[in-house]
Amino acid sequence: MTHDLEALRRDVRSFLKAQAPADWRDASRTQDDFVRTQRDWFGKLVRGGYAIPHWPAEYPGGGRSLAEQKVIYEELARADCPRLLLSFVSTYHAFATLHECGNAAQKARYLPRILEGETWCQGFSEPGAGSDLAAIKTRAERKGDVYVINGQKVWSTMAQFADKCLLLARTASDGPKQAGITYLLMDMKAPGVTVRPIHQIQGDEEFAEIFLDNVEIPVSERVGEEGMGWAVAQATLASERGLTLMELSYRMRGALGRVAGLIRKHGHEDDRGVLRDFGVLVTQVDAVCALADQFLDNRINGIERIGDASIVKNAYSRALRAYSALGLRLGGMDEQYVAPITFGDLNTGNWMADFMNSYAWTIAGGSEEVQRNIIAERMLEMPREPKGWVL
Amino acid sequence: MTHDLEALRRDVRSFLKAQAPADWRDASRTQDDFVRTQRDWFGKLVRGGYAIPHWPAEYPGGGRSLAEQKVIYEELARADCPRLLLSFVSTYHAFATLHECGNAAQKARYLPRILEGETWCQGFSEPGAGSDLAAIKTRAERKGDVYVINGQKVWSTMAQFADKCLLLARTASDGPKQAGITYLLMDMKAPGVTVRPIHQIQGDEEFAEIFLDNVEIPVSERVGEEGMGWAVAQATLASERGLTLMELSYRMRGALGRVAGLIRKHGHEDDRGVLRDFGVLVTQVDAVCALADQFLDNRINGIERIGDASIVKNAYSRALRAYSALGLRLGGMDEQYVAPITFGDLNTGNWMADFMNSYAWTIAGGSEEVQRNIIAERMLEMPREPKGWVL
Amino acid sequence: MIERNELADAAQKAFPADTLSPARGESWQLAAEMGWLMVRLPEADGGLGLTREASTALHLEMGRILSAMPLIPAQLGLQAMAASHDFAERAEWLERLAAGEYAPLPMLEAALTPRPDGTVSGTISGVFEADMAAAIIAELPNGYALVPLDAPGVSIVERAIWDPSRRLFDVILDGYTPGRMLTDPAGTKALHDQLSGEAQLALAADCIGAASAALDMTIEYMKVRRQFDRPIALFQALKHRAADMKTKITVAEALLWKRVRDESAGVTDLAAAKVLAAEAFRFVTEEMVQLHGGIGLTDEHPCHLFLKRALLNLQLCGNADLWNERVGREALS
Amino acid sequence: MIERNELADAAQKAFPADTLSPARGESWQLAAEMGWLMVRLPEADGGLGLTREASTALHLEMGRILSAMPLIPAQLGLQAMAASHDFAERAEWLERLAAGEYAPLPMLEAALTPRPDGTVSGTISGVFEADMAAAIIAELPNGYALVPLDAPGVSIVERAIWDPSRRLFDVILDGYTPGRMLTDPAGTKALHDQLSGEAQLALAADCIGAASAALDMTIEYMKVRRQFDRPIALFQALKHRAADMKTKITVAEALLWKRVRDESAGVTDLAAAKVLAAEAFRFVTEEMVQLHGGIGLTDEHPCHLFLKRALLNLQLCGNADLWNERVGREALS
Repeated sequence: MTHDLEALRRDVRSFLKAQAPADWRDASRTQDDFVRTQRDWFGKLVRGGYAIPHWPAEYPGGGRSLAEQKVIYEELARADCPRLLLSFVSTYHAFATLHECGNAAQKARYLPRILEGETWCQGFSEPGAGSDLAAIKTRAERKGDVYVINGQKVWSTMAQFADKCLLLARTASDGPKQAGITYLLMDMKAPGVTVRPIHQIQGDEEFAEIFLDNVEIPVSERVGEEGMGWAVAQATLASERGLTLMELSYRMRGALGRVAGLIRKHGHEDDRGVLRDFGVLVTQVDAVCALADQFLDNRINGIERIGDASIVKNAYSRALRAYSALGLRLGGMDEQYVAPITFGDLNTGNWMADFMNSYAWTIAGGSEEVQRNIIAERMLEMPREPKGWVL
Repeated sequence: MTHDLEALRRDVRSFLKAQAPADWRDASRTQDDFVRTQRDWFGKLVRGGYAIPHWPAEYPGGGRSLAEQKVIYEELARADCPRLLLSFVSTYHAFATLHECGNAAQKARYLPRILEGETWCQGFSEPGAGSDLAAIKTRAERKGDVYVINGQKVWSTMAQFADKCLLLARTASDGPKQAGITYLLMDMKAPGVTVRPIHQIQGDEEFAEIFLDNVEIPVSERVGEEGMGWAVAQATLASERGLTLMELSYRMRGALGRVAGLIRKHGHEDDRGVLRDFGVLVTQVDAVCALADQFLDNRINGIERIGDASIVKNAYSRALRAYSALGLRLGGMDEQYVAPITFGDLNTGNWMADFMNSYAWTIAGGSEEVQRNIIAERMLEMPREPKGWVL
Repeated sequence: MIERNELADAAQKAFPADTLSPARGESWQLAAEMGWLMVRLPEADGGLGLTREASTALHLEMGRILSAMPLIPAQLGLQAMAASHDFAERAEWLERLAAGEYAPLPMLEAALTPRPDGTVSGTISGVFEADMAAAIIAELPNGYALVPLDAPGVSIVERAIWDPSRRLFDVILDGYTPGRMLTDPAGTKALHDQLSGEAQLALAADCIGAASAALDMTIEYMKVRRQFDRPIALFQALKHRAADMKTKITVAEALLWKRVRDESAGVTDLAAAKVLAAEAFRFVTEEMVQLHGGIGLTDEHPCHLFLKRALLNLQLCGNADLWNERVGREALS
Repeated sequence: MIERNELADAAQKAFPADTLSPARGESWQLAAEMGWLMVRLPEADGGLGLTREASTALHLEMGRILSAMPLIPAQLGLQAMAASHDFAERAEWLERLAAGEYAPLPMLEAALTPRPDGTVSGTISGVFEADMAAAIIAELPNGYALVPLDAPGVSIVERAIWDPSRRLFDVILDGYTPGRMLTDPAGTKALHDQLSGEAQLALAADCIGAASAALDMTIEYMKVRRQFDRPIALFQALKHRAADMKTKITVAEALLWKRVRDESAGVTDLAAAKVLAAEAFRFVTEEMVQLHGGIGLTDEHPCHLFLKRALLNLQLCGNADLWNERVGREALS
């Protein structure tokens, strides 16, 4: 087992040595360049057999154990390759949804296309719903063989480049809010779909809004039964198995050299306070790597506990904040001047951009507060507030 | 006005120069010595005319404006005299209660005795009630001309040395919990009163528990009507006009030299990190002094806002924590060995004792959380939780 | 106190809270009309002769609306001019500045090299809105000087900054021959200390005003924004964060006003007030972004304007690390 | 992993969580009977030959009950002895130590001066429970040595500490003539590094165990304690503090186990795990005191035992400032 993993590790390394793009940050200074770089790299990984290790063995490069997936992501982080952002929703969210809940026709139609580069986005969040996902308001009205959709989605990652969308819409509004939600596969080119990129405060455009104006979706594009979309959505959301946070933690560890570079650049090598602050950061990042490792090991060994994922998320997001805040502080006035950003990256060395980007991690995907509630209530078994005035 | 204040300041200074005890810390290494030092010092201040500046002019040394009181306390802090701990409840809480709500006989009987050194304690808090003062359970049962008291009080400052006690007890338990509370003046020598000092984790014994077993209090010792004690208690609690926090802030500023001493002792003069940390502390303490000043000035000018006091309290307690934590850190291993404590002092230079003592300030007199609620709800006008599940 | 409140009221009327970063040119004209450019100029020189408290009140109000006009560097420039009694063109320039011409003091350190031929070359950084300036007042190797921007060997170049509410330029000297000296070498140190202290107070006021506005906006948002079927202002954990924001601002503001009134405070004392105010501003804006959730991360919402101004203010005229170390060192001696 | 869990289970049975700091003598005897004194001793020497993971598990469990017995210094002493293959009395001493005699390694730096006559004078600090020790194993100027406490020129003096769960002594050398050397000068550095690293891991484990127990107690208390008509565990702001306590412990524990298993980790890497664990322990115990309210400030409640142990652990074998600086310096190079 361990032997096989080491063999895999050698294979991945030699693949990455030959194939990993060296100049991808320079080739990601605009959104268009970034998308091109992403598509190129995804294609290379598909051909190399490392793009979809979590898919079943019937797909080329699939059938890998979680332990093997971990090795692959460790090596991707170590080699400092581009993160697979553009294809993430396709290969994880869309795949898991279709694989677990889609019908045979849907699987046959869409899964192969993902490997050919068809990209998907997620139409879950809405303005006004925030962390309370079940509060969505977008309506889907059945008219013969189609659903007619009206509403608005937000925080849809890379929706402006997506071909398809995993859409949650409300087919009924009586009863508990989780009921009455239906899960649909939407063509992003369909009439009535308008996508508007969201300008982020650090200059990236990782997300978009989607406006839906009488968009028609054939009933055949529904996943699961009408009104049962909430359950399907759980499959979508559970598809990411902790690999991302491990990968990101290792990438941050690799990027500690950027902080060291600042210390040398500004001549702080003999400032004991700065050395201590750097030391604290190094230990914090090392610990987050250890935690992410342990989390995955526990999953591999089937001993994960409820709340573990929330701890990893909060620990990572705090470390990322600390990392970028120290860089911003040590960089001083230099960092206040605008410099080119790298699209889709978290540890770019553009410290203002990295600092502002770090907030996304305490807000997106369930805020820090929501994670704290999960840790307190589900892991530490502290009482939940009585129904009616509960978080 | 300003001229008069400066004249007062000169008078106080020359008084303190002649009378302030120089060796009071060495004379406060045990509780008994501390009490003796406190009594001596209070007597000197009474004779000097500076012990009760907030009392009416009919009492010697009384009739001072708040601005004048501020000058006196500034000078007491600057001269690093002992704090007036033992007589605090007598001269503030007991005085205000009797002055505002007591009858003529009670005033005539008790106020002069306070100047002669009779000390009072407060019997408000109870185990199980904590910050929720109205939740008290101690019972007072009327039997003819006396109330018979059963119950337990806790966190009563210096109760083991008190002659009299300001007692809250419950005469009725139906209706809202604030109703049914009666305010009584209890003789601490009465049969059935047992006092047990509380051993604090830093070695001080500033507080005590009071056990009440069929204690009889004459009805004539009731303040206000039966069941109206909650309103009387508000007079007690409002008696401290912000002078204490100003005095304590200035004392902490005076004690910054202790941190500087540690820096020199351990040879950190060239450690830029330590210098920065010290600088942050110095600014924090200076700012708390400025804040306490401003708070009193606003009171003097009649423009205090609801919540101001909570901000001062939280700011002071955080600064005190930061002060003692930095001392503890810089002191290193030395501080882990037990050294003599100074009873009744907050900035003693015994850093473990000071550090542990600093917690009392985030817990006692309404926890940090309670203050935050006041700031958020009353000052920032954020909504209060609906009745029934409210803090 | 009365003067301070009156100025604040007037400022709030002239620059209402709901318009952030109003157009630079119009703001400047309005400020000139209201006499703000000459607030600190002695009455003998035709100014209003008001105190530090008055200018602090104005800078605080201009912070509140994230003002785009360079009132702070302008006022520092005017003070430098007013203090330069031996400068031949003093009266003329005071009149021009009071009338609305702009001669700012740079807010960052310069890197200049004097040449044997008496010329100076290098870069003067931290000049706000230099494209509307007639001249700058800079500390050159041999003293403070008025440097007209149209003089030979002088050019300006904009340096794009993250903060969208202001614009920053470098002034490049390339073999510039200083004339128009405002100080002799002896007077330079005194003027430097005076201006440094004033700059710290002005920036601190900007921070406090902006932080207060950020808190107000955040609380309003929390009262309106609903999550899990109630306004987020009802969540105790979030309420407590608002209380801490208020506390930080109040503490920093108390120190600011105390130092403003303390004529004996040294540069380091005044810088301590700025550092505390800037750290409070930073804290408040970070919380602002968090408490706004996703929309705080989009440039359509003003959160980021506050955050970016806070982060730039932290760096102007010396950052927290520099001043905290000096505060510590002075308190040690 | 299995070995680690088995040891932890056994420890929890032998030392139940509800008895904090059980009597030193009985604990020691129990530990000796269970073979814990020889856990790390190679099987060839009659020990159990278990790994770092096993001893870490034990120290973690002993932290959980704020153990009063000096298992950590004893184990370090034993490891020093085991590593000293040229020491004539090695076999004899290993037997004695495995049987329950106590020869600790000091946990603080010594201040010793060698004299020209070959004697050594000075103070060896940080010797836990020296009154039950037959000897100590100390790093003298010319190498590690076994120093019997009844030897001429050797005396002990208790130094009262704040932490009531342990006792600390100085060993005073006054013209002591070292014999019984465990290392030659060449071997001293290697042994020093080995023991230093082991000490860091052991202390880190103590911190994690104790912090976990502190959190458990705090949560139980929060479920029971009522304020304003409901258990304080229902207040969101307080719940979130418990969640942060759990997070800090979990992060620090993850680093600890990773470093325990990483045979290539250097002393600084291991010390980093200790610093993080000790800071987590400190954080948790400060919160513990706060969340207990008033009773956390009385010495009748065990809160303060945890707090004081945390604060002492922070100082043993180098404090956070020292090691954070080294971590930073090494990461820079």
